[in-house]
Amino acid sequence: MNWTLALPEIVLAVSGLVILAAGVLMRKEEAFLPSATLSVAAMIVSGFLVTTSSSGFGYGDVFVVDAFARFIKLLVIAGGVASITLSIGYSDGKSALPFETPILMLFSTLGAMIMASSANLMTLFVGLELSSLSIYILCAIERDRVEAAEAGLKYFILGSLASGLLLYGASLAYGFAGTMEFAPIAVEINGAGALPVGLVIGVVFIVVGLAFKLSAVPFHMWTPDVYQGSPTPVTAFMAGAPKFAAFALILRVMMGPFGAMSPRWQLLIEVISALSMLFGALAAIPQRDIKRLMAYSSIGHMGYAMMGLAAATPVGTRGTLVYLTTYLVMNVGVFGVISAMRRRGREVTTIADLAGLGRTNPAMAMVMAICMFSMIGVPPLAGFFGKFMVFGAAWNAGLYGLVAVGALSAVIGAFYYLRVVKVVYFDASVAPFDKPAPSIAFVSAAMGLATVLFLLALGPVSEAAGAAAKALVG
Amino acid sequence: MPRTRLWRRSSDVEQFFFHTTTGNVILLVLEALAILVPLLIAVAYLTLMERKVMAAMQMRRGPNVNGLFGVLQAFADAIKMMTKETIIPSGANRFLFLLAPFLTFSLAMLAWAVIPTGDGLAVANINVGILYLLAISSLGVYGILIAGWASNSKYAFLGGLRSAAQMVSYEVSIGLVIVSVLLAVGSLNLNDIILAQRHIWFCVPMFPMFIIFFISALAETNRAPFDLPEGESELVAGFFVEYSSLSFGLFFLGEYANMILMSGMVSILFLGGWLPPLGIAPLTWIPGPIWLIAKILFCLFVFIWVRATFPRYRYDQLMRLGWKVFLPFSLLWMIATAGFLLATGNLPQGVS
Amino acid sequence: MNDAFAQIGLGPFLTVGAALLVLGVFGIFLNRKNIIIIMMSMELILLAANINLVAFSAALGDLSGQVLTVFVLTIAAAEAAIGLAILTVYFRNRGSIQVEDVALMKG
Amino acid sequence: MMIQLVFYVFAAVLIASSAMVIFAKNPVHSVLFLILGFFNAAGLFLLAGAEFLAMILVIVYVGAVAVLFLFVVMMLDIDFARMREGLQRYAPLGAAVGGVLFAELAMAAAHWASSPVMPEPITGGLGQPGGPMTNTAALGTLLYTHYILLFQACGLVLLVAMIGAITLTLREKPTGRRQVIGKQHERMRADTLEMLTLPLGFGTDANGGFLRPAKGYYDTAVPGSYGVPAAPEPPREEVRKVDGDAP
Repeated sequence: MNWTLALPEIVLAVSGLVILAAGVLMRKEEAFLPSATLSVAAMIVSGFLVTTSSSGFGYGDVFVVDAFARFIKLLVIAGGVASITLSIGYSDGKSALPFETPILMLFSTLGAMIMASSANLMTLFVGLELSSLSIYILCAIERDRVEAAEAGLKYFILGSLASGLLLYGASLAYGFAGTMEFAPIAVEINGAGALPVGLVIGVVFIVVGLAFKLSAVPFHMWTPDVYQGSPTPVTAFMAGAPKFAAFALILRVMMGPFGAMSPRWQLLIEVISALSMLFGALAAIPQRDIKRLMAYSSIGHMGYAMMGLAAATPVGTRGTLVYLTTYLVMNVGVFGVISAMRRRGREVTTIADLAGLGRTNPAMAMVMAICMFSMIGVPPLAGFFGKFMVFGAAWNAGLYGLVAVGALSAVIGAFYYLRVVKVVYFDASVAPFDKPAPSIAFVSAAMGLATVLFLLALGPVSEAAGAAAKALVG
Repeated sequence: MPRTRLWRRSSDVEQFFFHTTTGNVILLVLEALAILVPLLIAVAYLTLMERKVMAAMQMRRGPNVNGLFGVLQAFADAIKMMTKETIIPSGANRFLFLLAPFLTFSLAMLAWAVIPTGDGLAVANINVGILYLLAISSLGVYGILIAGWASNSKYAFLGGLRSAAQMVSYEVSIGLVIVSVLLAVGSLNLNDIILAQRHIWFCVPMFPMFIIFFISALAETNRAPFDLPEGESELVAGFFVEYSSLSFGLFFLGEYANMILMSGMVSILFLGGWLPPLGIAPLTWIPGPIWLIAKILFCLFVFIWVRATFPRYRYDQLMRLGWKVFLPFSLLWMIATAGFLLATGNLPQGVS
Repeated sequence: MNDAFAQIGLGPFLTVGAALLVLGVFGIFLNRKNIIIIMMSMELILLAANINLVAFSAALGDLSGQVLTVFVLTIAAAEAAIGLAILTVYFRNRGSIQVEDVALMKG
Repeated sequence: MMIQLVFYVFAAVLIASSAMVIFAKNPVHSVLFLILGFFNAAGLFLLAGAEFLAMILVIVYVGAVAVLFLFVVMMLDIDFARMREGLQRYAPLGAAVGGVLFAELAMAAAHWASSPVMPEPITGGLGQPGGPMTNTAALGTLLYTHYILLFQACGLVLLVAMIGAITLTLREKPTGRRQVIGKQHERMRADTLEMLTLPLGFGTDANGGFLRPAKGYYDTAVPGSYGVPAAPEPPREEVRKVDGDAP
């Protein structure tokens, strides 16, 4: 058995244990910074190991490493590193988070990595739970704030309902195929003529479970409240790592074992995608809280990313992966700015609080504006390329209706993104924010820059995404 | 699974008892009675034994009025208890209030189904016997928790919560101790566990585990020095403060039956069950059940001895002992056992 | 496949699983009383999946279903612990665990 | 026949008690019904030949998880009077949808069709020639070899649960004196207890009042915990000794 296949995961897990032990021995107030720094370091090391890891199946064929898994893992790690860095800046002063926060983020990232590498329904479930359980705790980690507790409770209830349904679906798929491994299931579904209704129900349940984690319409109810209530770095994390992993799973499951039945689920995915895009655009308009706005925005973005999946082609998968990369960059940028929104040590999160940021803090305003334009999909910025690729893939696959819905919701979405830019630059300024913590300033500046310069990285990224898509679809 | 041959079978009798449903049921009932009746008598006399032993340790005489040496004392107590009035507190949940003592009592009886009293001689000689015991003993918590809650009284409630937390905590270390024994045996069947001790009882190579198990058994049965749940000084009488008459009697009996059960577990896991101390002639003439009874009696004596000797633990000390001493130590010991067996190549392979 | 299972067959087991699933989902969506009931409904859903897995495992003569059940039992225990911890935190803040009270944030 | 009867009893009680979990008015009753349900589910597992899982279900679920539920239900001071509102008004609609879902699932269950081609089953040695292997041994063999990665990942899940439960709910109590166990054990009788011979006919006040034990009282507690100064205690006044003679 080639146990080195899971080396990045093992390194991450062991360093998580070590950091936890070290943190327990330290004094409570002083433990956060070391544990966050060490977690970031461990994740970077693990990221390097991911890039150098070999491909293949391991651990009784429950675990697979291929270009696709590596691509997703790197995205997940990048999201994790960014959120932990944000949490360093967020956690000074009054609203100190406990030192377990970065460790839980680390374990959640680990779970997401296991999900990305799953070649078996069991791996899928265990990875998903490791990733989600950590996030349930993270949502409520500011335990004296009622909103945080409520966010944690909501996410827990809906999330565990989703994983319960997913598990039930998995059990039905297992009953049909007699195995939990993806590859044999694919072979069997190819071979079977008429698919029994039990299997179809199972697949529907699995899709529902994963769509819950993606917060795609109609399984999005939890998103706005949870995004608003959780601490900002946790929200940034939630919008990143677990979504990429859930996407990885949905891609892997749909293109792999259930790929042969794509005509059956294609319509389902199309509907989910169209509804998510439209809902994300329309429901965001009346929002006044920036975190809530970002929640609806993420629902919309998941809809766009799903367009590539609905195409059910390698090009579509590549488009989805590039879209996710651009989403990571601009999303972290926005959350960097949101983390810096503090007045006299207290966090403020309404859009109105951003008024006049263009005068009081031009750099932050610039990052915000760049990310907002990128989210609309204005050409030289990152968001444009992602959108372009998924729209192209959907167009090529003949999903004209979906493309039309996508274009419509992009236009509607532009309205509320532009409103934020308007508030930032043209509204009368209110009191300036506190000086942002260095780590937050660094993350948001870096992400803003990356959004602008994404053009330079487009070649390698889309090449890697193409390789990943090829590894997945073959 | 083969039924043990208890008497010489004549063919008709065999046909009836072993091959017809009615016969099977009758046989099962008889087997159950063969265990339960002696058990109930044993429980009755355990109370007497406790009073006599404690009296001897405190240089008193103990009960000596009813019958010769007070042998009828147990029955006198029983009659007294039965003739008292059953009081159900107002606001109590009637059904649950009455269910709780019954639950405690019947669980203590149920567990005996798998205890082997001789080679393969058990009502049910099942593959996962030790897990069954663990499962039944982990249910004991409910009788107490329900009693505490259903009484609608704060002392009872506090006692119930304390007791539940205590039992759940000590179950962890009991589980780990059992795992280290199982590592050396390679089977979950109680009979196999005993047979594995033919050469040496496990209390010798695993002496620390033996001690931990015994102390955890004290805590698990809420016996002194861990009888906080019913600590008179703080909680009046803990979870059964509101009970009287027969329902109290059932609790009482259940508690003592649990003591016997725990002693039985200690004997089976560490003292070689029905095996004689040495496999030589005069000792092997004595039948297995007698050995088992002797070992159980010894353990019970230690139970009482401890009660007469040690002062009660404070609650935080109790929890500290369970979580910070026993748990890590038994975990370490388990790893060490596994490592030792693996290194010396003695790991039992697939014994069923 | 053991004798007892062969006599009963797969169908009845799956039906029990389905009934538990439906009851669990029903309990989550239509319960207006308190959140603990919702958490218990979740346990019912997981139990439904477990019964399915064990039944399939027996029918197929394949142990991987039972292995997944072991994992599910472990994870469900962890989930219950976390859920109840979050519930306790919520209760400390709000003083209630009514379902309709969980609506502080709107919009 | 007997087996079928046993199955239907278990199944019926399981489903009935699950329904009662949802419909019972008192949450404590709900938890107790949940326990009853798990018990019967364990019976079903036994019938399906999963003896290890049946026992684990009782030990883990009934013995630990349900106790947690009971603890929380009992300790949270829930307003039971408000609980009696019952189901929402959409209940009939929900019941109809649920009924349809159940009918579909039950139909799928009754006519369950597995794939015509099946990969080699993973048995972990159970039921293979060359030695009897119990269900437990076979499961263990699989868990520790084939599925070791997932087994370890489950360990991490439990660790995460532990971290979560502790960070979310543990609060350092301001009251409560913590002990230094080593010092507590080393303490001799003479350090804490002083035998005095007191004259008859005088109250405690006349003999200096009640006094804390002379030494060692604060030594055994963790400095800074309740009632114990953070700094080492200044030497205390000696207990006034009273002569044996009457004044």
